[in-house]
Amino acid sequence: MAGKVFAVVVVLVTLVTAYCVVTHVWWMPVDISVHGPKIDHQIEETILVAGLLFIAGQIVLASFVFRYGGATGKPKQIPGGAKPLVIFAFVLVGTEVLALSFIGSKAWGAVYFEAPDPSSLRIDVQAGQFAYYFRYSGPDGKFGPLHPELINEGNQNYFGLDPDHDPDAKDDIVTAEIGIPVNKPILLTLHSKDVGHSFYVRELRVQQDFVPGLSIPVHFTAIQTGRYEIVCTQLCGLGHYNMKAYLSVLSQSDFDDWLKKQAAMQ
Amino acid sequence: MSQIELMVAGGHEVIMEASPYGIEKKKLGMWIFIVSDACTFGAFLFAYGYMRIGTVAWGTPFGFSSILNGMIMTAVLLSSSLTMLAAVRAAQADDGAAVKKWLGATMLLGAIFAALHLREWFNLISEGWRLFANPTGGPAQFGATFFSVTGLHLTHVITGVIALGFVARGYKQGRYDQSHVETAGLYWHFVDLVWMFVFPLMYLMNAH
Amino acid sequence: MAETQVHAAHHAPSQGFIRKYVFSVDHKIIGIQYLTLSMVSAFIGMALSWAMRIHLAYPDFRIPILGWLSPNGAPNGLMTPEYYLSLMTMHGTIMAFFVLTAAPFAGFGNFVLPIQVGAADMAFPRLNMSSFWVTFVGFLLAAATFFIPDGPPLSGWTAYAPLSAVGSVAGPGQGLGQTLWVLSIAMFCVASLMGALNFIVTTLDMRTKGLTLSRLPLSTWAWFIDAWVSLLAFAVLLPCGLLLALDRLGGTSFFIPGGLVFNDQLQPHSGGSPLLFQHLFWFFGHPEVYIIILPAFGIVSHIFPTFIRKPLVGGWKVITFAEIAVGTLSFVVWGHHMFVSGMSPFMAMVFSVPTLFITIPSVIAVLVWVFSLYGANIRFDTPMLYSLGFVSLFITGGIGGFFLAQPSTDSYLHATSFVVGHFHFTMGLSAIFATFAGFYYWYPKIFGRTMNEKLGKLHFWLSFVGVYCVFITLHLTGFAGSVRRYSAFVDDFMIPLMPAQRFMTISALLLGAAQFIFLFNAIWSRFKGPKSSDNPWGATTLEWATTSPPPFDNFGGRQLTVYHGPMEYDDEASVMQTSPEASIAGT
Amino acid sequence: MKTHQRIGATVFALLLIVAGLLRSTPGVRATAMGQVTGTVKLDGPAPHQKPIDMSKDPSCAQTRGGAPASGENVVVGTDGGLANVVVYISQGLNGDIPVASKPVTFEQKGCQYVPHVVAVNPGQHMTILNDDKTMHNIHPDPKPGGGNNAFNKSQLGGGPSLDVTWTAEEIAIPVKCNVHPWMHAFIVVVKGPNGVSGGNGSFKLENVPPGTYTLTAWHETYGTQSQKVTVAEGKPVTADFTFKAK
Repeated sequence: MAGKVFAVVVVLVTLVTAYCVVTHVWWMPVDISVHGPKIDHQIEETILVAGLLFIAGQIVLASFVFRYGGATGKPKQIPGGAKPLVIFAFVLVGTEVLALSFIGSKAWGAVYFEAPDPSSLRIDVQAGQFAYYFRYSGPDGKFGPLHPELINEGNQNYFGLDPDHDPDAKDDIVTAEIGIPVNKPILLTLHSKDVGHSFYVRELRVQQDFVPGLSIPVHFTAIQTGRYEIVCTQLCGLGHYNMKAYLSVLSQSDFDDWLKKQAAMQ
Repeated sequence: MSQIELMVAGGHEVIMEASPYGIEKKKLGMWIFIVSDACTFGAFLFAYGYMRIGTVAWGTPFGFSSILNGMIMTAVLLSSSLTMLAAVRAAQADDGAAVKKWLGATMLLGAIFAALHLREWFNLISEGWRLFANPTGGPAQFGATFFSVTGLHLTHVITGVIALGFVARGYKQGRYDQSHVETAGLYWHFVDLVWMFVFPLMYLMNAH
Repeated sequence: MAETQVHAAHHAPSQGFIRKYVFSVDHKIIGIQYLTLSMVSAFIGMALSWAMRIHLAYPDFRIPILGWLSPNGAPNGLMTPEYYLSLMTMHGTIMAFFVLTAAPFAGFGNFVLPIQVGAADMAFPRLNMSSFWVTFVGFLLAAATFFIPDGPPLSGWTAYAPLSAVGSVAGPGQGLGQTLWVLSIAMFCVASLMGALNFIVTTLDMRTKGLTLSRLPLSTWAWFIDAWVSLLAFAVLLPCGLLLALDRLGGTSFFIPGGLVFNDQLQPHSGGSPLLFQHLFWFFGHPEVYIIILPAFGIVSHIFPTFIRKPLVGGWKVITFAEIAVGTLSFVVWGHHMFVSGMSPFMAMVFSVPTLFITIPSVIAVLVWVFSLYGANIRFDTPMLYSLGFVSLFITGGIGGFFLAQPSTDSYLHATSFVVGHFHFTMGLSAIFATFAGFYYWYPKIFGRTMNEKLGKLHFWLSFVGVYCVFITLHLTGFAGSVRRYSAFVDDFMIPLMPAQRFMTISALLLGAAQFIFLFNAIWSRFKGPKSSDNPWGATTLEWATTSPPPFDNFGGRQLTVYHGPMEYDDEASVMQTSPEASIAGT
Repeated sequence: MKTHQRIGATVFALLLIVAGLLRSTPGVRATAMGQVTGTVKLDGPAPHQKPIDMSKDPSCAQTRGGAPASGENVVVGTDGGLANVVVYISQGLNGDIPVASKPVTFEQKGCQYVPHVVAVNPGQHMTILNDDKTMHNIHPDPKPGGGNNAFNKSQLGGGPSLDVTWTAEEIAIPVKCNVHPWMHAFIVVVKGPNGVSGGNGSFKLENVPPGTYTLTAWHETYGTQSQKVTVAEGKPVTADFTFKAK
């Protein structure tokens, strides 16, 4: 009896889970980046491969438990013993994971091994407890050097710029929200002023940690205008859940206006 | 005392199978400890290597006298391995007086090593090196790694000297036997071996 | 510590309550002490998870007891974000170390392993006693953080530097609380190393006559392999913790880079690397999940043959080699925790491949369990139900691994609740289920009484369904981009997921409530349960060849001789390992 | 036995009452208190205050009702009145200086601190309120070793108020909210009567006992200025300050 119930429960759980995944009850938001479809495709591929294993594993488990509960006669081993199982695991699962490694590494390579477009718009990102700030180089195209000792958030000097002494820093534009032109390659440089943080935009399919002491490049191209949330996914302290910023993907002309307005606010 | 005799001593006529690898359990335990401790030292040295590679303008404070001091320390520790070996041999030959003599020599050499090492430490400290400070103004990573890695090693040496003292006393009183001397010897040789990594990495690589 | 003295102590039980039950060198008492500590820890950890789940789904709900426990952290019973993170940190720490590492390995291992190898005690009984008491001090240090003004640390059980390294400038709990935490973990490391050493030497050196390695019970095999993994992994966590303590207390900068600014003030550190911490931590951290799951493998593989009345497919070899492969591979996959951490993207691929390949031995283990059921006569006693539940949970958990092992898919799912769901299935609940299986299985041996079967089954059904309700939902919300370690959901993005949050909270409350059935059953049966025979399950290994509970020296001075492997089952018939009768299953 | 106890208890109670009366008698002779009033002005153009972009937390803009926010390092009102200047008595107060009994309120409103500069006596209660919908953490950072304890505590939107006291005098403890990094304020802990200049630069020190004092004005950007004043019984005295713009 217990065995039959167990089998039924396992099958039900499997079907409900599979249903939820297949019908996308809760699912990834729309993809707005050029590289995103590769990641989505890889997720779909993995769902297929792993999902089959999941369903097969649970169903076989359930059916054996259903069938062989109680006294069913003299016990017997599966024909061939463990050899077919081991071969199955090595050959089938081995091929599967090899395939996933290869296809997956292509997707990964497409995101991380591709050099950023030289014409990319470069934006500096500074993360700190518990906000992001962004920096555009301004008309001179040069970022002023950073002086951590000058960081003073009360005076809104979030990056530690010294415009009085560094000519390059004079026209740097610091913003609380990141605006980018659509269809233009973007190259971010991530640095953190205190602890580890992360830059996660679900719609962009980008997640990258900020590591204090390192400047980490991230590049992407957004293909759909809109306003999206950037959230922190690396535990950074009490305000972690509230650490966010917005990404505005704008048309080129809107972007130019927006940047002008931001420059005027400095 | 082997396992077999032990069981008899415990008042049982049955005879337990001797250890499958012919190793007495304390000795086996020491081997396992050495494997684990090697990992611990490995992690410390990995951290040192990581710091070393990632740091520009690493401080290299050691002049000729420090290297000479280090060489003497190495020679002292190596000799102590020899005397330890002699102590184990003597224990195997059941020569109590010799065991006492050689263990004493090992302890003495270990103590000299520790003293020389502490002299080096105090030299560095008087120069202004600290766990967190570099008197030459560069990065402080040398102090942090040097004091922690050699500190760990020095702790092992001092623990070893004390342990040898206990073994010597126990052996003299007849509570301990040759297996205890051998186990202590294993530990002592391991501490020596670690020094063979620590010396080139921490001293030779930091000579200016 | 003369050998003879220790030896004599085995055969003359110490007198007096303190020597007998508190500072006991008897491995059985120590095993029970570990199990008790784990059980207390598990209920604390569960209470913490309740508080967190309630706060997430019903942020305005007041929990008066929290307000009483910490007027600062939860004024009027409403949790502050820092208190949420503190509870989360302590939930992770207590569950990962003091429950999942302690119970199936140190708890059952201590009680059962020496008996299964036919020894009177562990190889080093006093070392064994110190293991427990050092663990206990570690536990007290961790528990003490709840009662200091600043509260427990909030940097998670992974304690990533520099958050954990810079001290109280990083936020509440990061001062004394974090220091106590580091000391607690260092204590736990030392205790685990001593325990692992003891397990290895006992397995190698203390086996009784005829008990070759190929005849070892599968649980002993798993503990033995696990001890090796522990020995190497905790040996690295210890220096990691020591260096973190040096950064916190000695002013060094191992894990703290230069130029950090907290509160507009430049910190005095320079030159360290947060990635170094992550490498050292995950070099331990990934094997740690196998340290947790390998004893579960062993317990389940040990229980299966008894209740299916035949040997496992492939005998002892296939499952054991799978375990060895898992244990070995576990040391070369740590980088998959760091795919998005700023580690070289090339290294990500290097780490991805072994991570995916660790699936193969895991799949072999699962296939062994599942296909052993073929043609069996399964008995559905509670231990077996829990073992079957373990297999189901482990399959489900393992599937999530495919997504997290590949850097490309991980870059979306990393740090979402998908990860939380995944590791709760694989290492959390799987190991807990195996622990329950072991508990119901060995309870008659430990206490000489049988647990109530009806309550046991009820406990199982509620737990099994509850686990799926909570943790599958976590996977699904993870796909939707729900971020883990958030103390409240204020994003536009997360608010639509609130119904799922409420569903999980209600399920988690029920799941937790079911555990009180277990608690009641365990305590009630201890005094009122029916007396158990020496071998109630008709099993074959040495722990069933002695009385229930076993005498002080396990076999009353008998020296056993082993003639068979541990899986001599054929339907109703079975042959004890100690029986000179002919083999019926050829093991 | 019984009577002894009763007598003892009565004596003890009487002693308590006497002690209480003594304690409640102010150390200073009860006289009519003086008052110091004045205005703080800024001489020169006020520096530009950057607008604050609060888009990080949409609830801030909601509570502000769309009112723009800008930095508050130098707030100059009409006629050049300089706000947020703390005026206090730096020398001349002697004996037992009474502690203001009324708590000061320190609010978080629209993701800014109101007031931007707050003055309290050591031992005076300070009530911290969060009127916003969002969570703030209050993170004052006094100088280490100065006697005041740093803390870092979050307060949920609309959450219960916090009650804080400071033990030692300290000119300007910076306060921050890390969740909204632009938020900053100063807490000035000084003994005796004090006043903070308002939007038009005017301030008022009440309950000043008669005497000659050094009056000091402190501003977060322009530093301190002092002048001597003599306060007579029941007569208001005027003292004005002028800070030079940099």
